[in-house]
Amino acid sequence: MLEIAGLCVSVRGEDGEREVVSDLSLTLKRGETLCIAGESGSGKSMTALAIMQLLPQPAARISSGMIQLGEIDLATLNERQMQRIRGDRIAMIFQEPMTSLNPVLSIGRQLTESIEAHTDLSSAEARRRAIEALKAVRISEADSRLKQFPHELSGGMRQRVMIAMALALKPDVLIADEPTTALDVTVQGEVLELLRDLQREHGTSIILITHDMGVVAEMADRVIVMRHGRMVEEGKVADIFARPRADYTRELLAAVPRIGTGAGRQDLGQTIPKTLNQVALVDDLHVGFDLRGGFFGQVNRRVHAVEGVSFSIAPHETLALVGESGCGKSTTAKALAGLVPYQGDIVIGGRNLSGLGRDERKAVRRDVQMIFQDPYASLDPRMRVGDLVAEPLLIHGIASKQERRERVATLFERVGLSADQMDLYPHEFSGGQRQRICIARALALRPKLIIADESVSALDVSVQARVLDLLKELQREFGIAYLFISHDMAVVENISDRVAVMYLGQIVEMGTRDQVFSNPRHPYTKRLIEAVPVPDPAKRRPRFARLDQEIPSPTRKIGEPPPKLTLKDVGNGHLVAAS
Amino acid sequence: MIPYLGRRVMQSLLILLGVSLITFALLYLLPADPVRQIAGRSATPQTVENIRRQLGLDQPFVVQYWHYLMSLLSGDLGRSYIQRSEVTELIVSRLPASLLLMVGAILCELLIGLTMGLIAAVKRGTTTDQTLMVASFVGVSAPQFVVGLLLLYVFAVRLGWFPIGGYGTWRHLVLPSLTMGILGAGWYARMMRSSMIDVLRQDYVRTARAKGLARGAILFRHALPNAILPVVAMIGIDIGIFMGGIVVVESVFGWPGIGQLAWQAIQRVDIPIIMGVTLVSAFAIVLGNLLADIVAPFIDPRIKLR
Amino acid sequence: EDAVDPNAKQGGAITVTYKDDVATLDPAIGYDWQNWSMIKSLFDGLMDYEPGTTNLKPDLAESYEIAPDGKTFTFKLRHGVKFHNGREMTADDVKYTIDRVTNPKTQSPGAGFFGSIKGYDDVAAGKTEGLSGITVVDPYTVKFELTRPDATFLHVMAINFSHVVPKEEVEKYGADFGKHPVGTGAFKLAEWTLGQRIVFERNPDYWHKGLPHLDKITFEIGQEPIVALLRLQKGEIDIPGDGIPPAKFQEVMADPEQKARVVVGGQLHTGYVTMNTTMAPFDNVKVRQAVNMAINKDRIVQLINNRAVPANQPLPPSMPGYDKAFKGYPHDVAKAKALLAEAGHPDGFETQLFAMNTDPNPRIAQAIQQDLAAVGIKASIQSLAQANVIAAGGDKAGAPMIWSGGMAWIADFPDPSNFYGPILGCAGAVPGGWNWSWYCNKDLDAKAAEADSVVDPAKAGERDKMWSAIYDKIMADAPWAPVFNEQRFTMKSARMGGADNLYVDPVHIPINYDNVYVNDVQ
Amino acid sequence: MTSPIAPDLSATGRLPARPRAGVWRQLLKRRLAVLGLVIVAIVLAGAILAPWLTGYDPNEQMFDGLTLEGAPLPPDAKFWLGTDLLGRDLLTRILYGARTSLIIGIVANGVALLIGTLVGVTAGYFRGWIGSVLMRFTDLMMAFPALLLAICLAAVFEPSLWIVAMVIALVNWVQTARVIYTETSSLSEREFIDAERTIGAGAPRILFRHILPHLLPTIIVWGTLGISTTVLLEATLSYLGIGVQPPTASWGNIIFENQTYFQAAPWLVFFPGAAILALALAFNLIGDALRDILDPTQRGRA
Ligand SMILES: Nc1ncnc2c1ncn2[C@@H]1O[C@H](COP(=O)(O)OP(=O)(O)OP(=O)(O)O)[C@@H](O)[C@H]1O
Ligand SMILES: Nc1ncnc2c1ncn2[C@@H]1O[C@H](COP(=O)(O)OP(=O)(O)OP(=O)(O)O)[C@@H](O)[C@H]1O
Ligand SMILES: [Mg+2]
Ligand SMILES: [Mg+2]
Repeated sequence: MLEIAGLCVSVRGEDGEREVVSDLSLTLKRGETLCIAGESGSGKSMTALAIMQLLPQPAARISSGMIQLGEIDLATLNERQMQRIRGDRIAMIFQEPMTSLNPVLSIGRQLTESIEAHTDLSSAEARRRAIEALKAVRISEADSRLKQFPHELSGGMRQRVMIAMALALKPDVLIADEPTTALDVTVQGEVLELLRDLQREHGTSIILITHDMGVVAEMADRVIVMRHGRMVEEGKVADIFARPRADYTRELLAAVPRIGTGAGRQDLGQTIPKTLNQVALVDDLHVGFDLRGGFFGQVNRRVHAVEGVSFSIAPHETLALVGESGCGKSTTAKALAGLVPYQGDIVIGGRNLSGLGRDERKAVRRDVQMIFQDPYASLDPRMRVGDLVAEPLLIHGIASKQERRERVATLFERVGLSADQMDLYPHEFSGGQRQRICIARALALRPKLIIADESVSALDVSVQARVLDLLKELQREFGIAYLFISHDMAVVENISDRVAVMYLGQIVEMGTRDQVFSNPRHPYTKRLIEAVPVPDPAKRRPRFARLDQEIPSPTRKIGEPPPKLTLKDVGNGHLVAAS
Repeated sequence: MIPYLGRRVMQSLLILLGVSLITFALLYLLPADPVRQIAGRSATPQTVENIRRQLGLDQPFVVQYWHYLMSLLSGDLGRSYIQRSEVTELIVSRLPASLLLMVGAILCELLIGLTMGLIAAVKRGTTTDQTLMVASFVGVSAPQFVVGLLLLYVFAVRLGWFPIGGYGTWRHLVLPSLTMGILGAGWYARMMRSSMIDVLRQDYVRTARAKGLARGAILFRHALPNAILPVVAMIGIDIGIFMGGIVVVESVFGWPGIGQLAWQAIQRVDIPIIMGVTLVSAFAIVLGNLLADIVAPFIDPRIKLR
Repeated sequence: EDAVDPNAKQGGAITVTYKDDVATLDPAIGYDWQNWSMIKSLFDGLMDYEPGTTNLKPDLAESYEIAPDGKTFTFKLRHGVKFHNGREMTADDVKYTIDRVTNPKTQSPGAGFFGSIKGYDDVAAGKTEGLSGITVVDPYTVKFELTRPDATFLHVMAINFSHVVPKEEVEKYGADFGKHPVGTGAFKLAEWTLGQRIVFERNPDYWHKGLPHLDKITFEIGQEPIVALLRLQKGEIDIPGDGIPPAKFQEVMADPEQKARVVVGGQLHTGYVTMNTTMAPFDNVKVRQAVNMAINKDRIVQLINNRAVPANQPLPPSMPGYDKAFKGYPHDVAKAKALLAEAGHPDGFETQLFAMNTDPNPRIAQAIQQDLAAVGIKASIQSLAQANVIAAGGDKAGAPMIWSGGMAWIADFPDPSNFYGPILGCAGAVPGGWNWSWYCNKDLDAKAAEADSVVDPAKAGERDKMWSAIYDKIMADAPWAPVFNEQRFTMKSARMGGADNLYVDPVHIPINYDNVYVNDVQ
Repeated sequence: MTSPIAPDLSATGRLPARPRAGVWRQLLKRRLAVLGLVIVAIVLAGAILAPWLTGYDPNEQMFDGLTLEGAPLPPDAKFWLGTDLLGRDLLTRILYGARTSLIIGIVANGVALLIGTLVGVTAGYFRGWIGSVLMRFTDLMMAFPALLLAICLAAVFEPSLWIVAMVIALVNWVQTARVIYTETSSLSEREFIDAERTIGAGAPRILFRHILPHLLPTIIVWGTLGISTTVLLEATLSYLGIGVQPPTASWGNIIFENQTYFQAAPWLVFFPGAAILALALAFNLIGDALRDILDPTQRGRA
């Protein structure tokens, strides 16, 4: 179907041209799923874009090689001829569902326009075809959805719309560039299931780009592993997993977190009793966001983001907070970090945050540091990273200028960066490096508690593994407690001592890692665990049951608070909400 | 929507009230005596005093403002000191011309400015881009009086394509709109360029290309509506700038709008007219901003009126 | 009745352009040069001037009689004069008109002109309505009794403020009468589109048979003078009401064809610099004389493209009473310096020169500034909007020197007294007055009153001499430095006909609408 | 994307101070920016050295500077750029006028920018009642005809260059404030600002070290566009008699005094107009370059 031979893509930079894809050859058969795996920056996306002839202009170009689709060599086509191929014969789904749809055009418009561009169908027929496509990706009420805009849909639905768009014209080849990286596990499961279904129905060939070996195991027929722009290994999925030949592949597979392998951690959860010297104690935390409306802009609705959450974290302990997108994890974290107003009690190091003066609060701030989800977004892009890491010291008036610099250098080395990188800017680092800068920054003040909000979700597995190791190491060394927020159950299983599962602003299950993972009681917890793809092609799961309804909204009218769940101890501190 | 409008209208009224108070106060402080303007050169001091009393200008500031406000509420803008006509009548007779010019000018500047910005963004970094950006600067820096007279001389006197000034048909409208538009076009071209460059970098533009859409569809259907939002917000500000330029352009082209009325009133300290025109222009600006805010959600559905 | 130009053709329409709006056409209120002559074509007064001259003649009055004491004027009215609404004008209308003008409620700026009529003070103070000094003897006779002999009274009867209005129409339109003028004049208002156009059409019932010649005059409003000239050159209009713009003057004068269509004439205008005689150092007459000698008038005239003649006294040359023999102060830098030294300012001094901000006034002010600098006077210029300059002038401590251009004196009527009272007499030297030099000479006030009591027309020459003497005396005190008398340059389209003096008529600016005609009809 | 890694630190073992002084050097590396700098330098030099550059006094009305009919002279060997309506040397007036115009274009415009930024940033960052009060006031000012305000202010104070500059600043800050406000509100929602808060950074620090640098591009754009608009606004004010008083020259008032003569004496409008344009363009070129240089993410782009 698609054949690539000797493809080289080069990018023009400051210091001349640089090849980012070198001498890549592959073939894709009809109805086959080919996964391209590899670390970040290895040229996966560039390969995909090269096939589509959508390389970023004017920086990148195909320097040699051919891309053959059937009889046509795509590399020789002009823009106009290429327009006819794109969408019609090769379709592509991009990494970011949030930004890949045009925010100002309705779903319907975006679906029908490519149909109209490639067929002679009347607009009514195009509309019908669009509805069909939406139904095919199992979007309910497809008819009325056509009128909606992307921001009115959840991330998972947006990605499904992207898939519908790609599939509406029944292309021969579908390229999906990390289609699920940005999604929740549950949604990821649904999307992958969908791709499989569609492939079965239409016999589409799929190139699936991912760094998640779980996804690879789940989906691929064949796998290509790339590194530094080159293919390091190619083979059947089972072979790759069972008998990796290249060192890099082995390394990659070793780094993959797997559920049920988190035994490496000492079981502190059960041994540490609830004492008064908890690092953090959260009791009946409520956070609501008022929505205004009405004639005078009065408050008439409230988002009940966090509804009566209680937990505590001891020194040396890692508490994981898991749950779907929008369930209130980040809001809980923000309340702890003092970023949103809240009701209830938060006690840090024995001091209740409410009722503290300005200076005391600043002092408490030293004890709680936060690492954000997106390391890039949380670093001021206009500051040098050395200054960023030194900033907490400066603010709290610690150390002289020279000392600060030396301390920062030490911190850099501690998190595995070199001190001479201090004068660079955030964008000059890779994602993993940036996350390490954030960690260095959080460590600068020697805090007692670090809140890590989805801190590793965006990283590729090898980097993720390194960051997780670092976190564990630091915990051993300094006794830091973590509040670890994630939706990746495998990661959670790997790092946490105790786990709290959140749903719609409330905790539905909480217990030690073993209690939650080996004996999940709440149906929602079960579902979360089930959704995690297993990185072993031999253990492909049965079909993943899709939820048909949307997640209920935490937004409610004023005076109608959501019902409060009560947690029941089912033994050894394993708390489960009655459902 | 309705509650939102209600709130905005209330805010707007407050703004208008503020404008009227400040204007009235400033005019009160102005070291020029309107009565002596009315009375003219041969009037005796007694005549001057008589007129002052008749107009109530001997009253304390607060009383004067109160009276003004009260008659304003009944829709009465007062009577011009010099022209002796109802200010409402004067403004109503001239407003259509100004509005027409405003529409023409805004169309012109959007047409010229957005096209220039669009081309420059698409051809970013090329000579075309640089030429267009220099041109936009010339537009911003050129005095309107000179631009107006040049256009008039070339296109009306020399080539005879358009009438030399006046008001009536669409042909009268072209040159004044163009003169007004050239200034704004420079601003819009720069704004459009940068916002378009930004949008063209976005993922959804790449998605559109991946769907195999034609270049035109991508530019106009996908990129333009996204890029135009900051421009729409600018139109509100623009009406304010427009009010400054209207004086010059209307006088060059003999355009019977409120700019000329305002100019004459300022020269002769004709306070009721100054007040009237100020309120009308403030109203236009407030309305422009309101419209820009109301239109925004239609262009970008993510925006909620709040 | 005057003879009508035998060459005149009947009919046709002309277009006149103006930049500024026409304010009001109510004769009791209209008081700028633009509506002044328009009102004259819509209304008539008891007296008027022969077209193109400053010679008084009876108009709505057929004849008049002045009592020997000069305090009673009796006018016999013309019969059969009709207002535009068809009603005949009578003596009651005359009385109503003057009562209305003097009534404070009318807010007429010209009320003061009627100060010599008996009962004026009571009316002005709002005590009564109606002047006791005006009597309607019979429908065609009206008698004015004055409190003092007033030689200017006939001129007063010729200014717009005394033009006769019909009571019923005034009452019908109230404050809007100025937008719906009804008079007895040669033209009547046909259309007024605010801000755009005013159209006059011929009054077919005009009492002066054979006048006016034109069927229609269209005034187009809001035209920049430069644009008006371009349109004139294209033949789209007939008279640019604001004249030839300075930027185009030389282009026009260099082209013989265009130059031939320019009519040049004098104007009852003087441009001058006032010096505040109550403010040091201008309280010293030597300083004021020095300023007079310092100013290079020829250079200033050159600056404005020779569109004026240098002046040496307050009165313009075409005004009765102008002293041809008077030489004034010569331009003499050395002498000026000497005078300054005598006055105790050998190194000059610093002062301010106020001027109005429209071209060419700032330029003239700068030329004066340079001339003053040459004798050591460092004057900084305050170029302000008209209203601000007037405000500064009316404040005793406001402005040391003012260049009068743009606000300068154009006479209300062609009489020497008109240049004295408000701008040089004690009456004007009050806060808010127009005597910006704050010059108050009681002696001269008395002499002026004496001259104005010479009512007998036969003694006009004698009276003019008295006025000449007054102005000579003023120049000795030098509260002013007269700079130039502006000339008028009226440009017309090729089809306009009529004697040249109709286009530079001293009391009709820009032209005498009633008497001009066009050549391209029939 | 990657730039050469920072200096060698093996020599002393101590960490060297980082290379900060690069802005100038980087500016000098860009051709267009150098062109802009050269133009600004020429204008500055012209303004400062004016007395030594020409043999004429800017206010001297020369007898041989006008024709007998009082017309200005076109450029020739004696008067390089011709003379004006008063017979003064135009070149000299433009050189001296640069002083006024630089003060207006840089100081007045700068103050306007400062006020606008201050108001916009404060309102955008603090929100709450301070924000509403400031923004309602901005709305009010925006609805207020700027020219009228300028006239009244200038009439109440005695006109002088500095008053004029202040008046211009007082009417010109509004648009900037609006734009900065919008941008600041979206900036303060960004995650890195939250991150700053969690490490205990106070408002001044966040505003000055983190928000302001991000506003720079906008400030630069409005600043450069403001140069020509303020210079021309000064001219309009002069025209109304409330600008700098004659005979002080400014580029704007040279144009306005002479604009009706654009046909009879085009040099009187062309040369000062070209000067304004050149100055505005020069600042724009420098601003564009600065924007790129100060934005680390743009490093290495052409
Ligand atoms: N617009 C661009 N200009 C210059 N270099 C680029 C550009 N886009 C990508 N690159 C470089 O090309 C190389 C390959 O990038 P590519 O996006 O293909 O990586 P990837 O394998 O998809 O990584 P990821 O998993 O992070 O998406 C990287 O080194 C990257 O720095
Ligand atoms: N500033 C805010 N105003 C209104 N609603 C908000 C605000 N911040 C968060 N919310 C709402 O509160 C709820 C909880 O949000 P939160 O960010 O805590 O979710 P999360 O569990 O962190 O999800 P994710 O996994 O997507 O980060 C969501 O419904 C969100 O829309
Ligand atoms: Mg990629
Ligand atoms: Mg979150």
